[in-house]
Amino acid sequence: AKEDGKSSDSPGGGSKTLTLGFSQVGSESGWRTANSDSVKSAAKESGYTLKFSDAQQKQENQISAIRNYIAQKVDVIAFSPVVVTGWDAVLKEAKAAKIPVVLTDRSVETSDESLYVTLVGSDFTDEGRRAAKILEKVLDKAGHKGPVKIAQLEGTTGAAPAIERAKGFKEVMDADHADDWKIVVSQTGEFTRAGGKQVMAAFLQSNPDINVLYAHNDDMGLGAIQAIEAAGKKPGKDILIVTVDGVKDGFIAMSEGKINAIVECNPLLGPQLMDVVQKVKDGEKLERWIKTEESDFLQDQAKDALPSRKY
Amino acid sequence: MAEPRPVLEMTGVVKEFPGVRALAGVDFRLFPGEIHALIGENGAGKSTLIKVLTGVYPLDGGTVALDGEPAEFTSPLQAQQAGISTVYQEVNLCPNLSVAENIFIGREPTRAGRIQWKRMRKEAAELVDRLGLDIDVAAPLSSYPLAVQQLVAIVRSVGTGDRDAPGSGTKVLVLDEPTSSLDRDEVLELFRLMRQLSRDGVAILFVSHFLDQIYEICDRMTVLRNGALVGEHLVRDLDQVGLIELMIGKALDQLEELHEHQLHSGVGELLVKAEGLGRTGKIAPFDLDIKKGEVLGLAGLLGSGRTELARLLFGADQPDSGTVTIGGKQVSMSAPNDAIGAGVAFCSENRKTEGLVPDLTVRENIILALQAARGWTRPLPVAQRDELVAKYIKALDIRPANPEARVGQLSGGNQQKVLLARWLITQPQLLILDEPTRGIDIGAKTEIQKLVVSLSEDGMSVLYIAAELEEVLRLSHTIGVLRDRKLVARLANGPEITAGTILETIASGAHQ
Amino acid sequence: MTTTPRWRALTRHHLFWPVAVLIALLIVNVPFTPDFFSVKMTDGHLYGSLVSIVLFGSPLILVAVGMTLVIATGGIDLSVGAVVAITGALTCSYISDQTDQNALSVVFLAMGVGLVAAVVCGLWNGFLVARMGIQPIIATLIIMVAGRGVAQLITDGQIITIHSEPYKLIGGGYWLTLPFSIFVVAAVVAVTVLLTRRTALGLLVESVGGNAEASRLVGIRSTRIKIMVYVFCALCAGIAGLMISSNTSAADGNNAGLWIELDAILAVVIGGTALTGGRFSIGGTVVGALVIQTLTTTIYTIGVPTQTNLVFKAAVVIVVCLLQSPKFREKVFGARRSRNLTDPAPAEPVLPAAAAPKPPKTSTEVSR
Amino acid sequence: MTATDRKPEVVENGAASSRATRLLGDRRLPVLVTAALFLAMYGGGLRRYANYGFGEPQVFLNLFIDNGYLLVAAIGATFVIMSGGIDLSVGSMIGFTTMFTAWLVERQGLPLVLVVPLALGVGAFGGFLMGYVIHNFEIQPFIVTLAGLFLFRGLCLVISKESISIGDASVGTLAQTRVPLGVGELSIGALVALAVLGAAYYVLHYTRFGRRVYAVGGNEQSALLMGLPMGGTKIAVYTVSGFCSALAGLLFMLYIQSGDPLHAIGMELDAIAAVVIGGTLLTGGSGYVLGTLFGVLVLGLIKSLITFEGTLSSWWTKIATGVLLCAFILIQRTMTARRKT
Ligand SMILES: Nc1ncnc2c1ncn2[C@@H]1O[C@H](COP(=O)(O)OP(=O)(O)OP(=O)(O)O)[C@@H](O)[C@H]1O
Ligand SMILES: Nc1ncnc2c1ncn2[C@@H]1O[C@H](COP(=O)(O)OP(=O)(O)OP(=O)(O)O)[C@@H](O)[C@H]1O
Ligand SMILES: [Mg+2]
Ligand SMILES: [Mg+2]
Repeated sequence: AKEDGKSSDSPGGGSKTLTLGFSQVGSESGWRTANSDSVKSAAKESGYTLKFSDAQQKQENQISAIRNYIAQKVDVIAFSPVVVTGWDAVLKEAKAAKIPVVLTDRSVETSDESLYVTLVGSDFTDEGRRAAKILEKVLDKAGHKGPVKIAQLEGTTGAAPAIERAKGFKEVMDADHADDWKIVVSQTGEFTRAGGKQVMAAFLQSNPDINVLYAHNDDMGLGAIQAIEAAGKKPGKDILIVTVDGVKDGFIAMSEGKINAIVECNPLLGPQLMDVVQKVKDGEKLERWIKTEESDFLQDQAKDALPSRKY
Repeated sequence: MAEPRPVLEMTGVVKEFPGVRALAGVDFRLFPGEIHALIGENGAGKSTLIKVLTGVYPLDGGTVALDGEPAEFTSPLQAQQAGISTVYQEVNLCPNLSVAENIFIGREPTRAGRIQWKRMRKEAAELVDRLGLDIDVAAPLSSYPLAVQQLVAIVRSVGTGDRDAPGSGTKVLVLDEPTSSLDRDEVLELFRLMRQLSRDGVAILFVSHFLDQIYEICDRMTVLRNGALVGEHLVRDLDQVGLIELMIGKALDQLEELHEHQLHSGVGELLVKAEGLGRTGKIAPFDLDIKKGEVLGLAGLLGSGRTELARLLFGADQPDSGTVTIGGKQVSMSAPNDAIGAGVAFCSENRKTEGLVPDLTVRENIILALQAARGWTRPLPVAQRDELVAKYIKALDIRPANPEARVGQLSGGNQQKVLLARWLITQPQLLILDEPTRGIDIGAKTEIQKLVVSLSEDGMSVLYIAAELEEVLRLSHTIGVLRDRKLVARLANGPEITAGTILETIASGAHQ
Repeated sequence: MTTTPRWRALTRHHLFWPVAVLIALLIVNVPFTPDFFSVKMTDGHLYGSLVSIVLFGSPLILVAVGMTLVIATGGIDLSVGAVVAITGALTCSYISDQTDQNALSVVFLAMGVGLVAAVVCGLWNGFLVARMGIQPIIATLIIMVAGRGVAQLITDGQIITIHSEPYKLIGGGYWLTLPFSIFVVAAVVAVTVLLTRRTALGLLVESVGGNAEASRLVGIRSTRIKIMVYVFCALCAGIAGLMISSNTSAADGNNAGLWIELDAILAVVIGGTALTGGRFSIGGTVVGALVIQTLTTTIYTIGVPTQTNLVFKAAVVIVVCLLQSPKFREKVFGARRSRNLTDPAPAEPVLPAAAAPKPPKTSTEVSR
Repeated sequence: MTATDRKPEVVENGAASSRATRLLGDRRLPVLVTAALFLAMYGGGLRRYANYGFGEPQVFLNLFIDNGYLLVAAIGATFVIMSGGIDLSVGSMIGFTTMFTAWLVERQGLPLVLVVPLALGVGAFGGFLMGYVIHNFEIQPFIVTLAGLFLFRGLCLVISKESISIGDASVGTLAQTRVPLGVGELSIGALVALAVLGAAYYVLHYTRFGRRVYAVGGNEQSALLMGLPMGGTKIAVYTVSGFCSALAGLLFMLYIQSGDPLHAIGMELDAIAAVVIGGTLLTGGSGYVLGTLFGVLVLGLIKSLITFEGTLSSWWTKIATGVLLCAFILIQRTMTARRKT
């Protein structure tokens, strides 16, 4: 292991710099990595000491990381919960140690509201709703007539974004388009390009008449585009595509006309988080939920937005 | 006087394996208190009969009755519970457990469900002592040589019966070649024990290829040939020649030949020279030289270190000290490859764990050593391979004579022959044979001994280890005597050397 | 049912049950995808479900073939998934750094770099298992854990997208109207079969797996052989890594080859190779991998709800294994032959034990 | 001369070297070495992170609190591995148990006292079924339990795709109860795990069943021929493992007070790794359950060290885990290596 020579200047809360313990979910996707990077660089800019740990998608790792932060007496703990449930015990310990907790990225279910100060993040269900709304626009633009046969590429089964993005989409669909929209096939593509490609290839065999694809993230959408092309169809024309996230490659595909719309889910929470941390430390009152700034993009905005995509 | 009721009666027993009819309607009876020999050539079906009886294999036909009641066992456990205790042909114990556990497992002394280790060790030590063994029963079984393991298996089978079901003592004791790697002393101890049991009314089924032993201990015998019953006799009614003829189905003449065999005198220059070779705790440093065409026999009692000596010469174990020179060149004995490269071959006594690869075919097992020596890039040409294999299957009379058969399915004796064939085709300069005739029938044994003689006549040196002193005496030019893991003497064989002389040498431990 | 000897010989063949299951699975698809078996020309190459099964199944076949040899020596290699990720990551990151991504020399060099990394992983595994004598499952676990980290380190945790037409060929392109990956797989399988059955390697591998101590005593250099099979397995995984990354023209250090080791082991076992080592069958493994890929495709096409995917997979795996088990067939289908005594070979007359056996107590004295 | 007086005396070797060889031959050596290495590693952590509070006794006790469920699962795996088998369904079974209990308690409103035995029963029955198939149809355990892995994970998702939070008061109190130990405190989960460890030790070393497990692992064929109830033992072993997995699931549920379909993915590998690191041979028949404890502690300590380091990025975490594991195994191996025989 490396030598942490200057370890003596920051143990405990005694010194001037603020120590933030941050427990990340893992590094399962580019989005997540961008998220981690953003937090790290923002912490550096703000001059905080960051204790970063990666839970490798395991809640138990995250819990023990938080326990360790408590033991190390950091000033603030922040984490992106792996799952929404089951945090009461460890958060109570944090509370007992008088360490404020900030959630990022998604919320937790808890019995006691005072266990965390605030949540900085987006709302997956809302993203689903936005996806359905923007699909309306896409259909309009394409001048689509007749029934809308949707194929849905879900994220990892059981993962919160996958469940909620499907839920939000369905909500709008059931409310406004109960008779003309229909999800004809839906399978998990595990949030990966390879998964998206394979599943889409199978969909195109069993349901050749699909005309819309809703993918829970860009990567699956990008994989699916390749499958669509291999089947001799034109993505973005024969099959309209709406995805969520907004990674750079997605924007490139959109600027090439292969994706019709992207619902952004912004990973660059770092600066916002550091703000919040500072405010927490200063004892300011905060909202329970600080939403990240996000927008939706259609094809014509792609070219302009592309240069500013950072991840 | 009315004929007593047999304790065990098998009628019309049939057992088929794919492509082989191992038992074709065999009848077999066993009376209380008798010692009954089951005799036949390798592959005749003896072990199969035993396994069918004890529920290892399901019956394909026929009936089994125990004490007049029909009985068909589906597992050895059931047979054991019904009072049939068995020592199977290969040592079937758990090498990872201690000796005491191997003896008692399944019926450990317990109090309130808790195993009483102390008591178990004590009782095990007593049982082992009854067979004249003095070993540490707490040590793992794998630290003992095969012969000791065989004795432990016997001790287990004659142990006190099931503790939880008093009165369920052994009615039938089945011993499948228990003596194949035992020395004379152990055999005598075993026989003493068998007699004692038979006096207590236990019926004993005894399999052995040593006809002398059968004549020594048995009352009656059943002879099998090719899976069929060829006769049931009182031992005193049939002499050895008649028995052999019954076994092989034709008249026999070769046996005499070997007894009259004269050692050839074509011993050449020095081939192998070991100096100060030794390994701590296994065998004391020894010097040894073997000349071209010489047969060097090793004599010693159980655990005297014969196998250890051979293993060092082969590089199977790494020596702590000493050097080996073969053909004038010093060979580093760090792995078997080195020895093999220098022309040494080693046929292990433990064919099951150190010899055969049971899943491979007879052909593959035979060519394995030769192929290993050639390296993987140079496979043996198909024609040459098939010819070699066919030649040795014939020469050693391996049955079934099918090179495609899986070795694991062969009878014990035939497996041993495959192992021999493997090393013979490598045409080594020094052939180390550790109990090569273990479990081999009388006909094949003579065959193999003749082979050893003719090989040595052709200039091959042989290091010959056998439990039977007579065998060593008959074949060797020189006899190395071991005692307590030390080479204590080297005797030049001659008419004045007898088993008695050797035993004396061992007892006195004198240097020559 | 006909039970002609020919039929019986057929059902005894070690590939019979895997192939039967494969065919059954393929047929299951037909009601859901009526033109499942049809293959048509699209854009100058063949297109259809069967083609996709082979195309998407290629990496699995490759990994499984390598795994077969490792398993035959009595080992196991959990690191293949990580090796897949490392190779893809290295290759793609190399290509993406170049100005002309379409240059053949660049692509070959990049693939070389990736495969060398794979070989290094294999050597390391082989070293730990064969030289250090560490149990394979734990030895390969090290790269399984650390390797994915290395892959992410290379890609910086991002997905590297490349735009290289020649590189796209190997895992996603077509040649002579067929997916190019078929040719790669065919070549690797052919080389493996030649390597193991035309030389003595197969025999030695089976011997080491069947009885390690006996193999040592016949002078087989099992250290060398084991290192070789781990390297070979890693190499296969490396090629699979190239294919996977080429298929989507992107390297995903996080997800490429995730859990492929389990599928590969499953394929090997369905193909009839025992995990305890010894006998192996490359043909069986290929069929096994196709069974798994077909199963995956079937799940996608027949509309299994996502949450029951795994239950469905479990059910199929259990059925396949049960069908392959002779014990099960015997118990359920009663395949056991009737135990009649047609010809008990009367042979020689049975001699009675001359009268009664002598009373045992007195006569067992033996003179010495 | 008789056979009796042939007691072998060790020939010409110094007492020191004989003690060394005896130690090297001792089967407990791997466990001892693992324990020693664990302590060394802990000492290293102490030196390095002393002023981060690593030295507090509670950090050590946290190893038990945070890995109690893993210990229980690994103990189950020890039985299976000791018998020469393998159980891949551990992680799924844990996930399933959390989901199943959460569903019963929260959605069906059953009281905990009823749910706990039910969950344990289901786990044991699942293990029994796998054992039954493995033994009766002679299918390789790897595959049967792999199917079990798929099945139980699938069943989790069938119950619900979303995680279920457990608000039940009794669960809450159980989860938060801490038993003071003077220098620190332990959770109920940790205590249960230690009790299971004790029970497993007793069963393996002082009951006939335990010895049969060793025998079957040593040589299955021999165990059968020795008249041991081989089938029964094998089935029992998988039942024990299923039971332990379910118990681990319950502890896990206490630990995180929720059920989630994706909980404990891949934990079977952690369990197996812990067992193997503890000196048990995967081929069966050799090892000690105490070794498993140290295996679990080592894995937990690696995790702790990495969080205390606190500067590692996601991938360096993985690499560091691998490197530490590797270093550990290599050192362990060199220390236990006997001369080649
Ligand atoms: N499991 C098996 N599968 C197939 N064939 C078998 C099997 N076991 C034994 N056989 C065959 O059955 C025949 C009888 O073998 P068995 O082991 O009973 O001989 P045996 O009389 O004990 O010989 P030996 O004296 O060599 O031990 C042999 O031809 C052998 O090849
Ligand atoms: N009381 C004993 N009787 C027999 N062997 C013992 C005894 N005590 C220890 N041994 C073991 O015997 C081994 C030496 O046996 P080795 O195999 O060389 O003997 P052997 O002369 O070949 O005997 P055999 O082949 O008849 O078993 C030693 O390693 C030792 O562990
Ligand atoms: Mg036999
Ligand atoms: Mg010997």
